[in-house]
Amino acid sequence: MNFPLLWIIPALPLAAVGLNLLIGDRLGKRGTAWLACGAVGLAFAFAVRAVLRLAGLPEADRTIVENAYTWMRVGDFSASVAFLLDPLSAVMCLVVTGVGFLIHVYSVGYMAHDPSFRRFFLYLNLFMFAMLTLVLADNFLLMFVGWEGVGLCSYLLIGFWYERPSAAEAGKKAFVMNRIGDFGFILGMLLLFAWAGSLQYDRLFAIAPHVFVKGAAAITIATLLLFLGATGKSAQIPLYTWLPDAMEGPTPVSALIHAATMVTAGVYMVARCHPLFLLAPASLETVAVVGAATALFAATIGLAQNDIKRVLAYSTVSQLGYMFMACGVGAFTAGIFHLMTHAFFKALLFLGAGSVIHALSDEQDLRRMGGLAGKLPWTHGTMLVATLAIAGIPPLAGFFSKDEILSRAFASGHSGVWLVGLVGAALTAFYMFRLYILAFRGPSRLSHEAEHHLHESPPSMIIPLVVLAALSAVGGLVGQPMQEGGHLFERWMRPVFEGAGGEAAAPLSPRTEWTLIALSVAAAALGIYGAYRTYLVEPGLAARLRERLRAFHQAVLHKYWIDELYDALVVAPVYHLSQRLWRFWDERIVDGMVNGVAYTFEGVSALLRLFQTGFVGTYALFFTLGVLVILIELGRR
Amino acid sequence: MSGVPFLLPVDWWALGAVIALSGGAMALLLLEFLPHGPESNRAALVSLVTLLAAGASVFVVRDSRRALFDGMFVHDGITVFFTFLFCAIGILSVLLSWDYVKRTRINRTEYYALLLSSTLGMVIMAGSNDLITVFLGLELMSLALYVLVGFRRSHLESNEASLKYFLLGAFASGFLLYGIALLYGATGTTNLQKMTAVMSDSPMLENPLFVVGALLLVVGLGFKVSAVPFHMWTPDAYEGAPTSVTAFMSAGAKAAGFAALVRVGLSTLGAVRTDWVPVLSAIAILTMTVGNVTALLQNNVKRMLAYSSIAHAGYVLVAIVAGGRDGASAALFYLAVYSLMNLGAFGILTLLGRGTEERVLVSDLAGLGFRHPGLGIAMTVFMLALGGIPPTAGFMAKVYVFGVALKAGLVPLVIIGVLNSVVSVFYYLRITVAMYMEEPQAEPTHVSWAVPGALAVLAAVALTLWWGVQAHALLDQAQRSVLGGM
Amino acid sequence: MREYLPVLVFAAVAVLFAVSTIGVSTIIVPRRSSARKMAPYECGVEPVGDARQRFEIKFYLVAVLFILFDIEAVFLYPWAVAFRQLGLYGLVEMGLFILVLVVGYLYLLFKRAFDWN
Amino acid sequence: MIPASWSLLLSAVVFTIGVIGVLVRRNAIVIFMSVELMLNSGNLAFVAFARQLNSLDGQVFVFFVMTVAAAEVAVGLAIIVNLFRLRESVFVDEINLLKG
Repeated sequence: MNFPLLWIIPALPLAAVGLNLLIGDRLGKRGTAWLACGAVGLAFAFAVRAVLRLAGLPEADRTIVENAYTWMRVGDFSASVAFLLDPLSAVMCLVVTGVGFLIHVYSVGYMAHDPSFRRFFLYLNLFMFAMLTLVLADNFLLMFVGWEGVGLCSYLLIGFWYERPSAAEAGKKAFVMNRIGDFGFILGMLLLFAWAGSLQYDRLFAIAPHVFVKGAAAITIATLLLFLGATGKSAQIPLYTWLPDAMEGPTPVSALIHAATMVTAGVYMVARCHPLFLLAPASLETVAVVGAATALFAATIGLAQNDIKRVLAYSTVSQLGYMFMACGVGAFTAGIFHLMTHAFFKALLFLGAGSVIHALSDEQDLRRMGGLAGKLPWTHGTMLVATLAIAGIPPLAGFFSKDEILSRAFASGHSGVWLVGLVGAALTAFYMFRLYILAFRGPSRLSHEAEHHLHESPPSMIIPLVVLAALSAVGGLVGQPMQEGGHLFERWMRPVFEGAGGEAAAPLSPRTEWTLIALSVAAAALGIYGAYRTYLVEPGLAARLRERLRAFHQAVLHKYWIDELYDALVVAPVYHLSQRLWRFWDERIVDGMVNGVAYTFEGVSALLRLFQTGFVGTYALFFTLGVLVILIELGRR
Repeated sequence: MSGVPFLLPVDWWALGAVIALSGGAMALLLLEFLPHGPESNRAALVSLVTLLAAGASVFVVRDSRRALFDGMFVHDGITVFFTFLFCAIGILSVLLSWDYVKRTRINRTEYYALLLSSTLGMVIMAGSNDLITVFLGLELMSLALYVLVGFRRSHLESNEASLKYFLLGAFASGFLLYGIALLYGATGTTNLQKMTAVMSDSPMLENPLFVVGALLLVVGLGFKVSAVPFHMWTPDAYEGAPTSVTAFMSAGAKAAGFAALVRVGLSTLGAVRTDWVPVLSAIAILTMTVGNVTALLQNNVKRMLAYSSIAHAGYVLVAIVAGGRDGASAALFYLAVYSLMNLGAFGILTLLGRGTEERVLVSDLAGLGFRHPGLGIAMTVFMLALGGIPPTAGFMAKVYVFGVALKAGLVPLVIIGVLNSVVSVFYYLRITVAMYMEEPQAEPTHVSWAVPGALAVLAAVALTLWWGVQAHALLDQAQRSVLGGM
Repeated sequence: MREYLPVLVFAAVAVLFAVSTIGVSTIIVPRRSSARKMAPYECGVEPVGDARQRFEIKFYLVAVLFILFDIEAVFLYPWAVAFRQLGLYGLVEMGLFILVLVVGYLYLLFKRAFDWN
Repeated sequence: MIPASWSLLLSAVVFTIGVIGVLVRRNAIVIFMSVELMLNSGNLAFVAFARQLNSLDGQVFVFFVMTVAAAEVAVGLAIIVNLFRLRESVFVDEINLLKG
């Protein structure tokens, strides 16, 4: 076959959905599992095949467009189901199908005892279909189809255990925030269409420089609206609070949708639209600042969360901030690189957390864990790899991608952004090791009940963990810094981002580069050391601190005085700040704002209902007034 | 006229729908007196055959163009498109009514006779090229609907709904008639073609008779399509009417009103478009916003969908404001899609409940998605389509309408439209959430399954999805219809 | 004055018709009086008592049916005036018009709308 | 001869009276009569214009409007009578089961 059969990649999960609907009740659990995993696995195989074919093309021609079906064509407006495979969508496609496949396999074990097993895989496959459509689309309209589809599935899966009121509530919240984002996305899309006359990427990007002056208000507005869409989907300030709440969904869902794939759709979209964003420097700057702010902000809040999944959720928000930061400074390659590595280690972290939760009979509170290292050896080992990777310890994957973002930010002259990123990196290391230590080290704080049922997870859950751990460990090697002509990943991406401004920034001297690397490793090490001191060597230090402050003399004389000073000056304030930020900012301001919008609409709705009195006289009166008003208006003219 | 002793053969076919529908209605009136029981299917069958015959006869001459009766009635693309649409709406409504009227004990021959008369009125409205015929068609449609709305005579709500609809409808007719009178006075004719010709000779913008007349005409038609602020009858009438009638009128009456507006917009008003854009834009904005926002807090699904239908009228108005052939074809496209998904949604409501009880509160839908998966999926499809979420036809319809409006430079209108469609998803999804994520509080709602009703819903689902992925087929049709207009 | 002769003839016929019908009916009518027949208004209205009494709904029905059929006669006049120009076409059209009316009439007849009780 | 503008003015006055009648009266029958007034003011305007323009169209239109009005009466009275049977009242300010 000569053509790459792109359409079959999203079609496979869709077919599985159809089969599941039609004959799912006759298949039984085992059959359903095979069907769902098989479809995604096959999709992965097709994706690999297509990417290999793509790699076989000369660098300049690495774009495959496949028009599967013309939706409608009206004059110069055409909408078609066309798929695009270029290095960018290839990476996304591989990540989505690959990580997706592993998570599907994992879910077979994780959801084994759930009565809604079939419904779960139905939604999951539907999600894969939508996500692949989003990633492979060759125009905005089709991307929007996927965009809405993943949103819908996310909503369905957050509320999967709808008997819990909190789950239903969380689903609603996610929905509201995503709608606000969607509003931006649709509007941006329509404006682009109105001004540039096309929604197809290549045509749009080709026309854009001729239609828009660089920095013009029009393109700035359009890109900012698109970015609003991205903040909704990718949980950035100000639309991020839905993501931590989304942890009400089953853990594999958190891993797949709310860590590895769907939430990165916003980053993908910004990267995909880089020709437009490059025309609007102000928008790009906004992306960088919002990304940096979110990265730091979410990291701070992550310091004090006690629910294992919520820590990971804030961490995801923070890491997504890094990706936007990269895009904002023009380092799109670095952003996508981090997207990929993050997909590996964050999926692993969530699956590991899921394994812990599974082992502890649904316990999620870090305060009731501890000392699990020996009891869950596989989970522990893989989690440790992931934690090191996200903390940015070389040579694990997270190190390469995060370091690249930071150095690019520095190189492009955004030293403020760089500094924020560096502090964020230290905080990341801190809270991740806090999580690791509280869960796996120290004395066991398990309830008797949980202790009794403690067990390592089944192989169907462990194998994906191991595979992901391997990827987290070596996945970054495709992007070793300081190579002649750019590293492997960069060379792969070059056809897409060629000519992107930030990519061409003057390379740093090796000395500066080494200094930056050293600094970021130092930041990570500092964070790890802090966590180690606070939670392992002196457990309960933070809690005891307040009593001790009264007897400051004694504290000074104490042999660990330096630790306590550190604690008093850094850890305790940060801890309190973190708590306060979470309670005040998240729950009052952000949620308040979103609720405020909802209340406003409801208020207006209630008001409008008052007009509807049920009396014919009122209706006739409004009718007549309407006529009179229009009459006067026409008469004035 | 003596030169045309009889109509030409093609003219007979072109009038086929009108002839068939009048014949069917009259036959039903007489059939009432042949013996039949309360469970008789005869009337429904006769109406079905009539509607099929009407559609088929138009199909025969779908490509011919004719002016009939001295130019009062035209047979052109728009007429053909709408006649098909009205026959389809009629057929689906008959199928939905089939068992609904039996269980609510209103299975009378007159019900179907009125349904056919009303459809006849719609067809006449769509084909009329003269304000006299517009008025007659509109009244024929409306008078039958007033009675249909109040068809559950012993039911307080039904009667109240029909009273309100009737009084306000007659009130609006008064405005419409006076508007036509003024237009006649200003231009000396009631024929739309001649009127346009007169206007091109002497601009009428300064003539107060013309301006006021045109305004009153728009108001009268605006009432039928429930444009704000002439919409207030809509929720009450829709809620009180028998659900099958609500389904029929929400699709048919609205489409008929817009058919007339499209025709007027393409000819008479089209010539003075620029002066109307601000006014019509304001009406469109109000219509979308008031409809959607008021729907947010409704607990009765019928009432919620009534407000939603107001909002959809707003979207169509956006297409009308955009004007021209593009605007007209967008309006046609949107109306066809809208009719389908709305009929489907109301159609599902006709299946709910046992005997004469009505189970149309949002809470009545709780858990329905699991107890009746087919029904749940169908309702979800309609809600997604109404909310404009891909890949349903509702999405393509919105995209096209907004695209056309953008091309016409109506950016603020589009922004408000998009914002509105975002808001609307909240209440549409509320229904889905109730079906899939809530447990019934009281006795679960009984579903009165019936083959014809289920068939109608199935057809609506299939077409909603089909036109979602195969949008260009319908769109081509809409465009060719407008191009073939006279 | 000759042109006024038809008027005279017409007046004479009218008077003759009126007188003869009343005269013939006084001669041949059977006389069986009842209380209701002796009332000033023979249509069911009470002549004494509160004027704001309720009418029987049947009156409305008759009145409405009368208006409906009466108004249709209006269409016969223009047709009659232009009968020669319209020719067969007009005749067929009017036939259809009457047909519709007849269907309505039959409906009412079968519905027993014309039965007073 | 009376100028057409006078008849037109009269028709406008009658129309306004009709509208005001609909707005201020509470008896459904009286409201309906006011609506009939509006329709007849339209008729008056048609006749006036027809005379002014020397065209028959307007007068023909009046026939149709009268027919429609008669049909409207039939339907309207039926609805109002049914209303009275159910509620023993024809006052529209007592009827608001459906609202909000």
